[in-house]
Amino acid sequence: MKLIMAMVKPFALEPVRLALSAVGVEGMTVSEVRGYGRQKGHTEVYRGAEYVVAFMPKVKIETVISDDQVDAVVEAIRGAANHGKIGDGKVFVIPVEQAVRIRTGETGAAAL
Amino acid sequence: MKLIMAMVKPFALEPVRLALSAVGVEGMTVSEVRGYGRQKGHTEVYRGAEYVVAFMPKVKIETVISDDQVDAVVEAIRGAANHGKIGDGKVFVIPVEQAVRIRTGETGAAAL
Amino acid sequence: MKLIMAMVKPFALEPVRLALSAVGVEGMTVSEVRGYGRQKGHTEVYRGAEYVVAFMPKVKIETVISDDQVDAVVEAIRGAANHGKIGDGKVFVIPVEQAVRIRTGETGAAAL
Amino acid sequence: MQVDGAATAWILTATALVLFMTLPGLALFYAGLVRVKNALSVMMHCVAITCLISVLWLAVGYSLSFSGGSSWIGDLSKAFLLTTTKDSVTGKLPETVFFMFQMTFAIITPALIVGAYVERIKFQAVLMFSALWSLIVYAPVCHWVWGGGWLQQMGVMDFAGGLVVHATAGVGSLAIAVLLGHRDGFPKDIKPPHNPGMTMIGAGMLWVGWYGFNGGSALAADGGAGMAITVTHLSAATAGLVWAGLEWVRFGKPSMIGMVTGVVGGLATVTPASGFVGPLGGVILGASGAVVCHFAVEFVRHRAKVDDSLDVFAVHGVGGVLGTLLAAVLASAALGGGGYAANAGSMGAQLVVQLAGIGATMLWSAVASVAIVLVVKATVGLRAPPEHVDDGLDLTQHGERAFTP
Amino acid sequence: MQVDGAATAWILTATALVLFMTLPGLALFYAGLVRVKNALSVMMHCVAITCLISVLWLAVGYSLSFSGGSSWIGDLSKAFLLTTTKDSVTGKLPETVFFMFQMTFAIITPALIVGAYVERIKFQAVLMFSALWSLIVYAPVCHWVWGGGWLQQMGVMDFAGGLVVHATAGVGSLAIAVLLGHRDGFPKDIKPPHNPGMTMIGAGMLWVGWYGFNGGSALAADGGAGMAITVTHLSAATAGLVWAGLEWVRFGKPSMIGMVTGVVGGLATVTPASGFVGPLGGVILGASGAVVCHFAVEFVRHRAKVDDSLDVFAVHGVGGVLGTLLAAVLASAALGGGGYAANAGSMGAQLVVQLAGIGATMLWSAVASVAIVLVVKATVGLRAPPEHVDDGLDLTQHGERAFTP
Amino acid sequence: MQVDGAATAWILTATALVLFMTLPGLALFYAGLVRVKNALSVMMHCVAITCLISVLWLAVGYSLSFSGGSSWIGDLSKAFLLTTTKDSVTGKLPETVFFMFQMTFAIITPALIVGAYVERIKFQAVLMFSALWSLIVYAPVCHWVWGGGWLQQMGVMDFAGGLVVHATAGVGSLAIAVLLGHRDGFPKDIKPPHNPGMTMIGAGMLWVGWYGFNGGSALAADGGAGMAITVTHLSAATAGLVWAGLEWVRFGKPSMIGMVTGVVGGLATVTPASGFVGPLGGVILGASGAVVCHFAVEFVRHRAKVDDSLDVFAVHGVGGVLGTLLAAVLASAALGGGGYAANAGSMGAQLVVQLAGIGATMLWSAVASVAIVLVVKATVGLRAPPEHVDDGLDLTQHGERAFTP
Ligand SMILES: Nc1ncnc2c1ncn2[C@@H]1O[C@H](COP(=O)(O)OP(=O)(O)O)[C@@H](O)[C@H]1O
Ligand SMILES: Nc1ncnc2c1ncn2[C@@H]1O[C@H](COP(=O)(O)OP(=O)(O)O)[C@@H](O)[C@H]1O
Ligand SMILES: Nc1ncnc2c1ncn2[C@@H]1O[C@H](COP(=O)(O)OP(=O)(O)O)[C@@H](O)[C@H]1O
Repeated sequence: MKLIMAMVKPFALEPVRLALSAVGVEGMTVSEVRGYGRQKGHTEVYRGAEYVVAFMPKVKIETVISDDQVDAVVEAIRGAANHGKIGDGKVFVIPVEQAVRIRTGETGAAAL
Repeated sequence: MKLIMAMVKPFALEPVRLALSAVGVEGMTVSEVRGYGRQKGHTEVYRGAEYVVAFMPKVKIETVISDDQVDAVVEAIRGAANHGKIGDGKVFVIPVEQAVRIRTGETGAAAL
Repeated sequence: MKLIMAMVKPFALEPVRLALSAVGVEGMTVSEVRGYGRQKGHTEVYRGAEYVVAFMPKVKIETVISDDQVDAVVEAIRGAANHGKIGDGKVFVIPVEQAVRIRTGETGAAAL
Repeated sequence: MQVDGAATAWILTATALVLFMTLPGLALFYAGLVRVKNALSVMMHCVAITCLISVLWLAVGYSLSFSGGSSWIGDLSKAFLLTTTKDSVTGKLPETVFFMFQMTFAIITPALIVGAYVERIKFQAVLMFSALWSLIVYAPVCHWVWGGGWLQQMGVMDFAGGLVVHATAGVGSLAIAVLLGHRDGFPKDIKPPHNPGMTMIGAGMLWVGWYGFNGGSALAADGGAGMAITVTHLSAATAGLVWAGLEWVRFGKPSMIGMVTGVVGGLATVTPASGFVGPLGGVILGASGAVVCHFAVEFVRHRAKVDDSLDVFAVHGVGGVLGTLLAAVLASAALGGGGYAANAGSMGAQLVVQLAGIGATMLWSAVASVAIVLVVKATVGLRAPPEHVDDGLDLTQHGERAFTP
Repeated sequence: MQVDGAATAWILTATALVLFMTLPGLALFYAGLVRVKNALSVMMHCVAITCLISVLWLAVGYSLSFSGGSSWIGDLSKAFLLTTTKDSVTGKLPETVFFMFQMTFAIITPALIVGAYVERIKFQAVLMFSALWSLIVYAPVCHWVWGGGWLQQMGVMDFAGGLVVHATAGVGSLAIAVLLGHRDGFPKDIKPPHNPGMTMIGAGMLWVGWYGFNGGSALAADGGAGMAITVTHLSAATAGLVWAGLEWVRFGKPSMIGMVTGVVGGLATVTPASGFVGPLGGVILGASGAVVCHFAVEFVRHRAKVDDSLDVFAVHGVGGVLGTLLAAVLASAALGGGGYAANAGSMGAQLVVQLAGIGATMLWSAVASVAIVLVVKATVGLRAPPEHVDDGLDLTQHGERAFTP
Repeated sequence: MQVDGAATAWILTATALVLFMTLPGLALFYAGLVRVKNALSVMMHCVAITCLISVLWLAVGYSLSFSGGSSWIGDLSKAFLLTTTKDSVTGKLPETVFFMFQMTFAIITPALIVGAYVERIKFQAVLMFSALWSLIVYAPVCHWVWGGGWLQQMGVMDFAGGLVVHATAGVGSLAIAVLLGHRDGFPKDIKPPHNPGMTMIGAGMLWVGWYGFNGGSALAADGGAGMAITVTHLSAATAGLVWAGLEWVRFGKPSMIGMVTGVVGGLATVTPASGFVGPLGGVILGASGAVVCHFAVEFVRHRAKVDDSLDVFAVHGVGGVLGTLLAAVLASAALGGGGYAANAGSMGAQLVVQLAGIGATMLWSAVASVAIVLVVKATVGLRAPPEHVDDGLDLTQHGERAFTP
């Protein structure tokens, strides 16, 4: 199993969710985060003073999937979140050793 | 070492924290997240319009533990967060290569 | 590649960001979290009643880097976030199998 | 005529109350209903309209509305208040007090329209539309109904702005909503109100401020003002209950947003009638306003498929028109009302006058609003670019964010 | 009698101020103190009570309180205000203004009780309890003290509602808190206020609105109203300092929640006395109110172990009773007060009357509140199901969430 | 003299409005501009100052300001209002009403200074500084200008507090900001306002409340009050537009924070002049106030490098002084103003008097404020320890947090 961790622009969340559903991903967890990368943040001006805001609002999507889904999932995320603009985000793949469904105690792929 | 990442219902946080303490877990990190799984979200109606809210509020608990604690920890979380209801959540186990305590520089199990 | 996950005090975010930039880290993601460890939380008193607040506000910094950067990065974080005080935080190192830049499709180190 | 100190004291207060309705009342009411990325832009619209219309009101708006002039529009004899001093008197009030009280109405009317175009409009368009609309729609209609114009001469009953405020704003909202186009994802994939608590605070302020709006329209501190706030309050309360009840029956749960929407619908509905009806009239206005506006919201959204995003037409426009009609019925002395204008005389005759008022107001508002929107579109442009909409108007149009951790 | 325009202007304003205390004042004050998952439900309680009680007040509440009737309760001669017109007069005011001013008191009293049952009650129970309570507890006590009833005949001193508002609400809170049961985890594992800033905004609004509450109770725009707001303000300010000081000494830090709780305690305490005492009386009322309420909070929670969740009894009930007693002392002309009612005459005699008022009010409130709660429990039910409590009342009872990112 | 009921009704209201400016208005305006970890501490400062100054005002502040005394300071004949009753009269008002109205000015003046020292001050220092400052700076200057003192005898024009409120607070802010030192990271690495929406709500409340501030300063419900709120409003509106326009031109985007800062700057600027000028005077005051304050903000921050964190000097101090000067020009009857004080007589003579007033007020405020800050520093200490600053004043000084999930 793998944890797919994707940071995308907030308005890309809905398209990504739909794309993931379409490739059979049935669970995911989302958090509001702030990110920094090529897109370097920006400057806000309040009362004439410049404030360097290093981080841009992003959404982090985490979904644990079985090994054979990895390519499809990464492709689905790319397809839905890619606007060809700096700051569109990244996808990371992290190994997962076990998954357990709290309610039933099911483990492994059955728990996803 | 393993990172235990559990998504549970918000009101289960306190019981899980106590259960983890009881099995000797001494550190953890919690974030407010939104989740999606078997429990498909819900529909909210404002002024007669239906809004599909795909995600339910969840709490993500992350704790890094030593390898030999894994079973006890997963069991503790299950015990505290299981209400036999859809949406009770999941636990994932992810390998961790190193842990460092910032204050002292201790590493490995000593840093947990 | 590794995912460096560091939980630090909120006011340490800015120094850590600068320290990471200095060692060549070009992307990171930050979330507001609550943590629990040696620093056990605290008691708040409202209208004479004690409320045990188990968790302290922390910032979680996640950055995926290449393997050879690990030591430098951990050192940079320690240097910037260490105040010799309980609750200064921890750094965890987690293996990452793949990274993809959504915009370009670049993978691996090129995507970081 | 002699200034009446008590009336002055109350209208000074009422003026503060009506300003309070816009800032921060309406700003909060509306901001809570949009997504967080556009919350500040909505507030900014309300503040900017307040500033802009105030200065325009001084320059020409007040004069066009309330100077003698013709039956159709005032003249410029009161422009910039050049001839008004501390000692100028209008009715029982210092003219400055009357000027200010009326100004707060001139402010809130275009501010109501903000609800139609949130989350996708260019800021320039807000400014240009509001300024033109205030002069071309609000000032003439105000003159017709309250400034000695033809509708007033016919004896139209509009105590505090069913026509002047709510019907004009409602129709203007429909016009700009249609021409601007809907929000992305409308009607199926839009997001719920980001902060209903904010909307509640705003609704509470609107309710309190409406005492000044309707009670102040008596232009005196007397039983007329007392009866106006009584019927106003009862309409609001009844409408809140009815709207929540409808939700309970239809959707299984009464929501807070629903209840406060009902309250605002009840307030809009009672407005034109608030000086003419009795307490039970207030209850009837509230109940009917809640039912009619409740279904109007769904009609506009699901049938007409117009994205008048925060339901300005369905709540204010429909409520204001309904109240203007019902005023002619409930004013009947037999029903506890205060009776009819001398030059109308009977319920039937009054109804005809009211219909004329409604027709003329809506027609003029529609024609002129469409024209104004087209001019704005052709000049500064109407819709913010898609990237601005995606990233939110707060950051892209104003460089600010609603919350920084 | 002739209507007094100045009094009318001020009471119109005072009415707006007291409505403002409930909406959005009290709604914010309370919502900030609960967990975020129940914040909207608390606001909803306040809005719904406002709507419901307003309509009931028109129907029968006002008539039961203020029509002639017996010493125990009014009759239905003023039901639905059927005989009230613009020109009806009560004292120096248009009757509609008196009706509305008193209505805002009738609204806020059951709304105060919201603090007792937050985070676990069914919405149906809120509605049914508040409606019955308003008619069975509030209306009679209001009649006894202000409507010409037996306590007024005895010369009881309750200027703005120490008995009528605070004692009744306090005792009602205790009753429903006991019968409803405590929040899960009480007293050890409950969560801190989710948004103290919200509570501060509410407290500020309550403070400002209380000028209308106590100052308006003079029913005139004169030195009596001026002295009432003076002592009211000084009591609030003193109580805020004293409460924060107690926290500083006892817990090492003065908290904002503590200071504003003190302010509200001082306001409740001064209320019954606010028309009878001088400035130093206000200071004394504030200081004693802060000390007594401060320890009463802990007594109720830790000794009596009653989960009157937001301390309605300890702050409002205890403060109101204390102020009612102290009024009899501080009204003494020797202490700068305004002297005694003719039919009491001396401090001792007045104290006896005050004690009678307190005893009767608390006894009736207790008996009737318990009975009402039992009826509610037996019919619509009292406590929300555990899953609703777990997931929060906002989502489960109203289908809404306080914040959507 | 006879009490004027209408004036009393209006000043009761105005008193509520000015209290509302501080609580919750200013508390929100300021709290939105700091980081979230210090938001409650700012609110706490405002609440604590309100409580503390109220009690001090009763004790000696009012007497030092408004009892006979010398040209320099009042005496203690009115201390604790021992000789004031319901029936005492000041001008056309009950003395209690005058006392309360003036008290709200005494409260907001040191509360304005909060903006200078946010995010780093010890709470003890806030209390001690504010108390001493109120007695040593505010009371004497108030006596000079409004209490029959030497500036009033010279005929200085300060209708509602350009000198008494804004110049004193501005200079006091500069003094404490310099001696306290800047926030960590100033000027390059400071964080943006955490919640601009909160600041907007506060600004809206300040605007509405300012009707009471300036309109109430007429101490009557008449055309003078009407003209005062007219010019006040127009100055605010104009200044909002001008400030936003400057931002649009200079930085590419008009911000909401910018527009409401302009509004507040316009309000501060018009304050001293608001009883003397005509509507166009209001527009001129607003426009000039916005331009001058806008650049003053940058001057203080970037040139003088003083961390007067929320720009109290640049907005209030500079605005108040500018308005005090312009009052002497725009009061000219030729320019639509109300003419000059008898003992000044001409624009030139008046300008000299105004300059004397400005010089004396600023000098005394500077000298005394510095002395007070040094005493505070030497006794309870000024700056919170670095760990407190790092972790935020909310948690470390008050044990509270702005939000608990
Ligand atoms: N190395 C990294 N580790 C963790 N998160 C990253 C990393 N690089 C980028 N991110 C996340 O991805 C987001 C987009 O990255 P950015 O470099 O701006 O986009 P792009 O690659 O499309 O130009 C960032 O805001 C951050 O949240
Ligand atoms: N595959 C997954 N990857 C990441 N998070 C998941 C995944 N599946 C579920 N979750 C998280 O767990 C929560 C509960 O999942 P759900 O399927 O609703 O519960 P249950 O398994 O108890 O029916 C979700 O809301 C989501 O936050
Ligand atoms: N085992 C752990 N797993 C996950 N997060 C942890 C763990 N231990 C500590 N943390 C995080 O690190 C923060 C600091 O830990 P703490 O033990 O208080 O600090 P220190 O090690 O400096 O004394 C915690 O608040 C928590 O967010």
